[in-house]
Order: sequence, then structure tokens, then C-alpha cells
Amino acid sequence: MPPPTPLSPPELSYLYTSLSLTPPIRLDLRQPSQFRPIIAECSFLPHCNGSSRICMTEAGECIVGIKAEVEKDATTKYATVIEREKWIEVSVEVAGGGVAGAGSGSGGGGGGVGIGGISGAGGATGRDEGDGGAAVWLKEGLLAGGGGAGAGWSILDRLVISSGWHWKLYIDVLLLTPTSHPSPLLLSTAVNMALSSTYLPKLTSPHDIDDIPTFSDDWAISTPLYEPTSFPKPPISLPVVAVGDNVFLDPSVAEVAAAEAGLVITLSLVDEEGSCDVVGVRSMEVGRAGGKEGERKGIGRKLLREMVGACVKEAGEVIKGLGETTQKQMFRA
Amino acid sequence: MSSLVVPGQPLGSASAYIPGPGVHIFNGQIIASLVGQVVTTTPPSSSSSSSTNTTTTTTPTPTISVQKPILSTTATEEPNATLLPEVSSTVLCRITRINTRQATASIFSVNDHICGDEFQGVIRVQDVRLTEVDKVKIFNSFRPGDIVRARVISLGDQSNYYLSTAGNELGVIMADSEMGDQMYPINWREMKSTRTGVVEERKVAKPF
Amino acid sequence: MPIQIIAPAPFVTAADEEDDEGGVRLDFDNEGDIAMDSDAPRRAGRQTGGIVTPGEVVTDDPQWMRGHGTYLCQSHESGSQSIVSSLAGTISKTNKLLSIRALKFRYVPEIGDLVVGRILEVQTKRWRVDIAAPHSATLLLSSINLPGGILRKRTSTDELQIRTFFSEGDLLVAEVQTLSNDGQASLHTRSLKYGKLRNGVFMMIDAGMVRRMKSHVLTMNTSNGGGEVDIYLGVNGYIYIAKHTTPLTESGGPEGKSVSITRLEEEASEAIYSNVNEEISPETRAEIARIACVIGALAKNGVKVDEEMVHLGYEAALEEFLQGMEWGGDGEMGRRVVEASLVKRREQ
Amino acid sequence: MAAKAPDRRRNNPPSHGTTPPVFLSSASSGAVKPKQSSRPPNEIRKIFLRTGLISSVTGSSFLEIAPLKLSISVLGPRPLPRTSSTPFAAQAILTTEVKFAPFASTVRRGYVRDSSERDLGSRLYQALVGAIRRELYPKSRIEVVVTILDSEDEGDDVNTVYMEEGKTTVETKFWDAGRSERALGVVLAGCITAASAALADAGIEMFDLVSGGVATSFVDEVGLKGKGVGDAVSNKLYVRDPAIAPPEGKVPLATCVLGYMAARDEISELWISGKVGTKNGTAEMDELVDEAIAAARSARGVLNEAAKERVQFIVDKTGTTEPLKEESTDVQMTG
Repeated sequence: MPPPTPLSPPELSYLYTSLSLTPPIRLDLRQPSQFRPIIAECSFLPHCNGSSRICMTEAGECIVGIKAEVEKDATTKYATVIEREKWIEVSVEVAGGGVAGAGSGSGGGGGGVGIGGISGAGGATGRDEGDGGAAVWLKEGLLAGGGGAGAGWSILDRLVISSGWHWKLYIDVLLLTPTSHPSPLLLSTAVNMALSSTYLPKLTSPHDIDDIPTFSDDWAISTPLYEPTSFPKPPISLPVVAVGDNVFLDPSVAEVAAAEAGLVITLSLVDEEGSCDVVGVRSMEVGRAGGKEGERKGIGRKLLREMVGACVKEAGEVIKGLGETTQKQMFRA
Repeated sequence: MSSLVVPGQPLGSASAYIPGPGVHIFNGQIIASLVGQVVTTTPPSSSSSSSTNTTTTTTPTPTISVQKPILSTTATEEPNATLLPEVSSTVLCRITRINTRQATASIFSVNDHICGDEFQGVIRVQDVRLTEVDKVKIFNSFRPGDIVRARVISLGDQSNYYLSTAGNELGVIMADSEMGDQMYPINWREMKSTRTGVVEERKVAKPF
Repeated sequence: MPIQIIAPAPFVTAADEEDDEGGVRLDFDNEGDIAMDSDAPRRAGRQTGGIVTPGEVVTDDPQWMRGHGTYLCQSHESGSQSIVSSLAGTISKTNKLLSIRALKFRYVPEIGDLVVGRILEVQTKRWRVDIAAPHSATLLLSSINLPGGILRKRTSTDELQIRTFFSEGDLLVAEVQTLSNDGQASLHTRSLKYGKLRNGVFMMIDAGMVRRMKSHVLTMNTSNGGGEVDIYLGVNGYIYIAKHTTPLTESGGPEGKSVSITRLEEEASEAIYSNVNEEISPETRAEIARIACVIGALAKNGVKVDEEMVHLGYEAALEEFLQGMEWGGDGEMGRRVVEASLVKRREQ
Repeated sequence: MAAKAPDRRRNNPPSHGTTPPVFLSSASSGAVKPKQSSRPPNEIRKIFLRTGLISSVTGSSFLEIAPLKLSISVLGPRPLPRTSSTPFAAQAILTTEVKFAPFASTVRRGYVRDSSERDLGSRLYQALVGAIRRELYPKSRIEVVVTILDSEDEGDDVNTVYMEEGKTTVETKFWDAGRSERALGVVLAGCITAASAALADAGIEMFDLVSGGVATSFVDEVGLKGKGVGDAVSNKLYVRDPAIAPPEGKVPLATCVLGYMAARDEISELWISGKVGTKNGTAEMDELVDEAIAAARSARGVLNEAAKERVQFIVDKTGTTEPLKEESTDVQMTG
């Protein structure tokens, strides 16, 4: 997620030196493993099975709505992998015309309400890696990352209604702040909260009947997609960058531009104590990686360990924190 | 066989050699950045015959470089195949458009090598001639279609390289007259048609 | 907890009221209470800080002239003309001219403004500079100081080397020299006060949050061994905070020996366009970061940034001894610093 | 030089036409699917890699790993497109494009790149971008175009999952979650290795060659069904360069794909998908990454030889002056 205009060389070198000091000095005086505060709200869209709204200082704001629709299995007795993976559909879009002239050129001008430009998966060319393909990446995390207490657990199993029928889950991420490079943390916390707040209507027809299933319309007895007490929890992705030998969580845009290596690590909570499993790791494009002589080109093994270690240490708290916030808000309503 | 190296392969200590083209330094080591043959050249000041011997303590620091051999009939002096115009490289270009301020040209050869893609360059009116710059008229110096030898003076902006023909050996080397027949140079500012004998103005390069 | 998760709060809180000067009161001159007593809605508006909304009648007193952000409207009943606001903002008046200052707006350049900008594009003889205005500004090659003496003639070589002076992404401090008809600004850096920025950090706040002052370049003495720090408060809301450097002025003065003057100029000019930072101690870096956080907190809490507030805020921050995320977004601590500094100001 | 203005929208073929490379059909392959060979888990499949096959581009390579076949062209450094929107680039701009041929997989693919292809492209970009000395090529772009001609992927019988019906809960035998990651991983690793070879063939300066490696961790199927699977670390099986079909009685846990620069011991691109426990800190991940690195090192040996092969051919043919043999060149960088 490099900023639209490059930073000037003195700025970058200032940042780089500050961040590679021991102890490092972040521009906002944060500790290396400290996150910026986020404003979060969930389950506020009445038409959705689950929804969330996340607002971050720098990354902006996004809304996630999850809708579940009843769908007939494409094949009756056999569900191939491809078919099953189609049960979840993720899309990331930018709300058009939000802020006039906001750099990326994706927001349509004027003051329209329509959808301006599609980012993420839509706009990924070779150049904008990192979070390009945001939808692909989010889905990958979901499919791989359900697996808490049993590696065999999959979110897809929760979507089976009866023989021949399943829920089709539409996860729509709407970025209210136009950007071509949405922050992975923003997207993943938003999807995480929305999933935790997703409830599906209770099935009233028997499981083993091939007929169209029927559901109770009482939301009080609806079933949560993710059990609030048990332990597959929706996964969360944490961006982490390295400058020199220092590792920083939740890097700001400028920090990413000055960083030498970056990863987005997807984790899911396994137990009450807050220990996590890594369910996915992806490289993130950072400013200083490569090109010039004397810059670091990749991640050494030791650094990789430190980066993942830092995420694993903090992720439990973050996921738990998000979960608690979700619960609080759910039952307040 | 072992004289071939691949990128990433260490070639020796950075203190023992001066890095030339095709190598870079990492962790105090000279590292190859091309596939090719290692060439060390000792500065001629020292006595030793060509570059046969590797560093001994007395000889001046040799330059080490990696060259990628190319399949070509005439072995030229510039062996690395990928080329981009650089400041002070000599290029051949074809004039594509002219206006009063500048001539736009399409560069097809850099340092005697033909490039795969043509690069766009401009010759601004003040860069046409070394002297009497104020009197230069692009219209009297170049016409579209002329083949010009020029020197790169700046990488310019995002789309154009800046070229200059200020210099005796720089300027039009091939041109057709308005009638479409070939012309030959008669002096540094005129060319004459082979068939009709019409004389046209050009900024002519001095023939070798 | 490594992360702070906040439930969304309702928009305006009473706490904002405390900041009694949030760009409102001070825009009135001393006879501030504009005589428009007949206007009931206006009065109500004034009590909540003098904010008007588009369509709101400001006054129907014919003594006032219509300024920016207002329009004239013929009232149906009385047939009298009244001035109606076309912006959401505060009323400001100069003599008999009534204008509305919007609460939130993009920076509109004015001649003489000191701005911090970032190069967007390099063209043949000029640069396009982002100054947070609706149009990007231009900086002509002829409007900058060229290395090798202030009075040197511009040559065509300079044109070829334009990228060595400023290239894309570079930050600079400049003054608005002229404005074109469509409001596009043309900048100049023909003073040693202006030019390329280095040795520090860049941040941006809302353009409206920087108060126009006599001088927008502050030099602050910091604690904790930070030394002196320069703050460039661009009127456009772009701010640069850097280690203090001795200004590259012609300090040799007229009485200095002519040889040394030229040498000095020579040296100064070479440094102008350098991209290399000086040695900056960790202490200075920490204090620069602290000042950046103070300014950020001030702006976020709706307090206009000026020299006094930066100083007070910095003092308050030192007392609170804040770390990291407490500053952020709606962080309680950031607000505390701002409140503490407001208290300090009242005491003075 | 042709007198007409160059066509910049497409890459022109040479005027005289080209002869497509013809590959000898090995006797064993045919319509019959090759059976899973009983190769040990720590051995990667044989790699066929050759450079310089396409004469009209700056550099090219062709790679074959069992069913996977892909060809890569490198174009450039070439001028940036002459649109006003292109900003000045002090460093070369790298673009990568990965496309499956419509016939490359069991399910036909369209001509327009889909999201997984774009994703592979951006991953390939990440793997290569740091290794290229881009500062040497200002104002230019380098294009890497990958065409996958054949691949092992979804839709195979192996992956059809039978869903048991009845009962109150529907039980599915859906243990093959890592399959598509494995298939894509093998493709990506192949792309990385082959792209390095093509870049080397193009004579583009690089800090190091990047080779791709894949490894998958498997656990016993029975172990999984029981509760508390996290402890099943003991009987973990790591397979380098995994095939689609999992080993007998095993289910995949996590797959790691990486781009590795052996000479610098650095990872330029990392992609892990699947469950990696953190009970022992990052130990479990380390093991997986180490396996993938080992796979990448093995591929690097092939890559080195392939990169040299073409140059050696030229050297032999032109008989250029043998440059002196350096005493230090005997440092062989084979994985």
C-alpha cells in the first residue's frame, strides 16, 4: 500500500533511521507492537445477517455486510472443491464519489452514490501487490483459517443446511474512504467482526429431506455462524513490517514506505488463553524492498521468525478484544 | 565451463577489485549480477601483460566485471545486451516530427547497438548547434525522415530523452530531398540531391 | 492490551464547547457582536458558537455587504433583501463586508501564504506542487534559487538538470507568489528561508486548523536533550517538523569580506538541494515525534494550531508523559493534553 | 530498421516467422496419466528448464515439472508507454502477468485473466521485484509474461468429495482443503524459477537468482478425526514439491510457497496457507519454511545450470575470447 505520491528521499531516510534505532522511535510514539485505536461497531444493518463498520485514523472507514442466501447444491451427491468454494463470495469495492480528489482516482467525481471503482481483486495488476486481490486474499484466509480446534473444521461445513441445500454467504466489503490499497488490517478486522456477528435462521424442516428447507423467522433462536463460546473464531490478518532488526505491528503508510520487508499474517484463535494458529502468511509490498544496491531484498530466516513471533504474541489479545467488543454490542442491542 | 557465473555468485572480496559492469557488492563481496564470463582488467599503468594474472599485492586494483556474450557476427565492444540510452551515449535516430521549438526523434540505435524498442527523444532548438544558437531554425536543420546521429544529454521527462547535435560529428547522416531522392553532404550545413542536384539545408554530421 | 477498540461515539460532545475559540470567536473583531438583533434564528445560532448553515438568513439589515459564502435573497413577505449563507460555517466581517468561513474546507491559496508542498510532477521548466488546494500549484524553474550564487543566470543546463533540484515526492516550503484567475497558485522559493525540506517529518492536518500568523516558521527549544526544532506550519495544513538548522542566510552581511560572502553563498547553495539528512540524535527524533503528536492532537480536538498552542501543548505533553497509542484518534489522553494546554493558556 | 512507426500495442513477431520448439515426446507419457511415482518426500520432481527458446523477445524460458508446463517471455527494458499519465520512473517498472492457457486445466479457462491468475501475477511480482537491479534501468519497464500450458489442478477425480447424507448433522469427508493451494503453489514456484532463468537470459542484472520452492505438511487422517489434533506434531510428514494426490492416509495441513535467494539466504516472497500451530513458538512454521527452502535450493541447482547452458552455447559457438578464470569462481552456488 504505497502512498500515491512517493515520499521524498530525506523523509524516507529519516523514517528509516528512526525506526532502526534501538529502541526505535515511531513517528506517533507507539511501541513497536502497539496498534492504533480503532472504532468498531457491529450488527447495525438490519437487512444483513451480520455487519460491521470499522474506522481507523489513517486507513479510513469501511462497512461489511454479510448476507446468506439459501442455494441448492450444484451437484446432488458430490460437491467438488470448486463447487464448495463458491459457497462464499467476497467482494471489495470502493464507494464512489466519497472524498473529492482523493488521490487514487478510483472514486468517481461528483457526489454520486453509486459504486465508483472496484479495487482489490479488480484492480490488481502486477504493480499493486500487497493487498491487491483483496477479495482473493480475504477468502483464502477464511477458507484456510476456520480451523481452530480441528484442522478439519471448515467454515463451509457450517453452511450446509441439509442434503442438497446450503447457505451461500455473500461478504461485501464497502470501502468508504477511496483508496486503491486498502489496509489489510482494516479489511480483516471488519470481516472478522461481521462474521462474529453473523446469525443464520434456524432450520425448521428436517435435515434429510431434499425439499426446499424452511426456517424459523424468530431471530431470537437463530444460530450463530461462529459459536461465541467455542473455538473456531474468524481469523484476523495482521500486517507486520521490519526495518533493520526491528519489527513493527500495524505499520502506518509512511512506515510501510520506509520498511524493508513486510508480511500479512493471518491467525486464528485456538483456545481461551489466547494462543493462535497461523493460518496464512503473505508477503506485502514495502517501499525499500529491492531495486537498489545495499537494500535488503528479502526476509532472512531470523527476521521471519521475529515477525511471525511478534504477531503471534499480540494476535490473541486482538482477536479476543474484537470478539468481546462484538459480543458487547450484540447483546446491548 | 566454470568460467561462467550466475547472479548471486561471489567473485571475490570487494577490497581486491574495483567493481565493473555486471557485478555488485554485498557484504563486502563482489557478487555477479549477470550470467556470463568473468573479466578482470588491470589498469594499463602497471607492467603486467594484459590481465592474465589475478591480483598480486603489487599491481593496482583490477576492475572485475561480468560480461554476457552475445551471438553476433561482429564482436563489438559493448557486450551486455540490454541497453537503454544513457547520458552521453551516442544514438542514431529518425526524425519523426518537427516544430519551431524542437524536433522529435525516434531512437533506434544506442552506442552502435540496435534496440529492440524505439525510444523517443527530442532535439530542442538550442541543442542543435554549438555556436550561434540563436540563429538556428529547426526547419533548416532537420526534416522528418532524416537519420540523425546525436548524443543524449539528459534522461529528460517521463517520455522523452533529450538529444543534442551540437558537435561536428553529430547531425544528419542520411536524408532524402523533398523530391524523395537521396542526398549527400556538401558542407556542414547543406546537402545535395543525387539526382536533381537541388541543395537543401541540414545540420550535417561530419562524415568519418 | 495492544489494541484499543472504541465503540462509535455520538458526534459532537460538550467537551468541544470548552474550546471556546475553535475558529469562531476570534474571527470577529472587537465590536464583534454584530448588530442583527432582529434576527431570531441568527441569535440562536450565535449562542452555539455563531455557526450558520446554508440557507440560513444571516441578516436583512441593508447596511451589510454580501461577501464570500453568502448570497442575496428577496424575502417574499417583506420584499426586503436579506443576506443568506451558502456555507456551513462561522460569520466573519470586515468593515461592512459579511462573509462566511466554512468549518471544513480545502485550502484556498492567498498571495503571501507560507505553504508546505510536495512535488507532484516535473515538467520541462516547472514543477507541479501539491499544496492541498483545489488546483495544484506551479513552481517555475525561474522562481527558485539556483545553486552557485543567488544572482546566477539561469541556463539551459539547469533545465536539463531540473530533476536535481526537486523531483517527484520532494517536500518544500515556499511562498505563494501570484494567483491566476482560476485560483491556481504560483509559488516561489527565492529566499533562503524557503526551499527543500529535510531532517524531519511531514504531517498534514485540516487546512482550517492552522491559524494565520505573522510567522509560520517556529523554532522551539525542546526538553530531554532534543535541542532546537523547527516547525514549518504551512497555511495549507501541511506541516513539517525538522531539526533546527542554522538558516542559510547571507549572514556575512555587507561588511563581510566579499570573498567570504561568495564562498558562503556557494556553500549554502550546494546544501539547498541535498537529499541527505544531517546527523539527528535519537533525543531530537523523539521530541520531533512528540511535537508531531501534539499538533495532531490539537487539530483532532478542534483547537487551532499556532505558536502559543504548540508551546503549551508541548509543555502539557511533557507533563503527561504520554506513550504511543494514547495519542491516537479519539484517545482520551490526547484530549487531556489539549485540555491541559487550554487551561495553561487561560492562566496566562 | 523498418521505416514504419513501431507498433507499441503488441509485440511484433519477427518478419520471417518462427519455428515453434518441438519437444520430443517421451515414450512413457501419452494419454495415460502418469502414476504417482514413489519419490521420497524430501525429493523434488525432475525439472526441465531451458532458456532462450523464443527469439523475438529479450529473454525466455520453458519449464516442465511433471504435468506442469509453462513458458515465460521477458520483454524489455523497453520504453514506458507514452501516455501522459505515466509518471517518471527512476527505476525500472516491473510488470508480471500470469495466464493459464484456456486448455491448461481440467476446467477450461477464459481468455481474460481471472482473480487467481492476477493473484499469481502479483505474487510473482513480489518474488522478483527485489532481485532485479531496477535502478540500472531508469525510465523503462520490464515485462514478465507467463503462459501456463499445462497444469495439474482442480477437477481431478481425487478431489471429488462424497458427502454423506442423513442424520442430524451432515458429515462430509472434506479433508482435502490444501489441494488448491498445493496446485497453485507448484505453479507459482515453477513460475518463479523459470522467470529468474528468463530474466538471466535477457541479460537483466539481478542481485541473485530467485528459485521457487513448495512444501506441504501432512498429518495422519486418523489423527485428525480425534480431538486435540494440535498435538499431532510428532507424526507430521513434510513433502517437498507435493503432487496433487496426498500420500496414502495423510491429509494436508499447510502449504508453504516461497521465492528464495540462495546466495543471500533471503526469502523474497512467502505464502503460507493452512494451519501452522504456534504451541512451540514459531518452531512449526520454521520447519515448514525450511522444507520449502530446501525445495528451492534443489531447484536452484537446476536454475544455475539452465542459466549457464545458453551462454555456454554462445561461448562455444562464437568462440569468444575465453576470459580468465578467476580463482574464486570455483565457489559453486548449487543450493
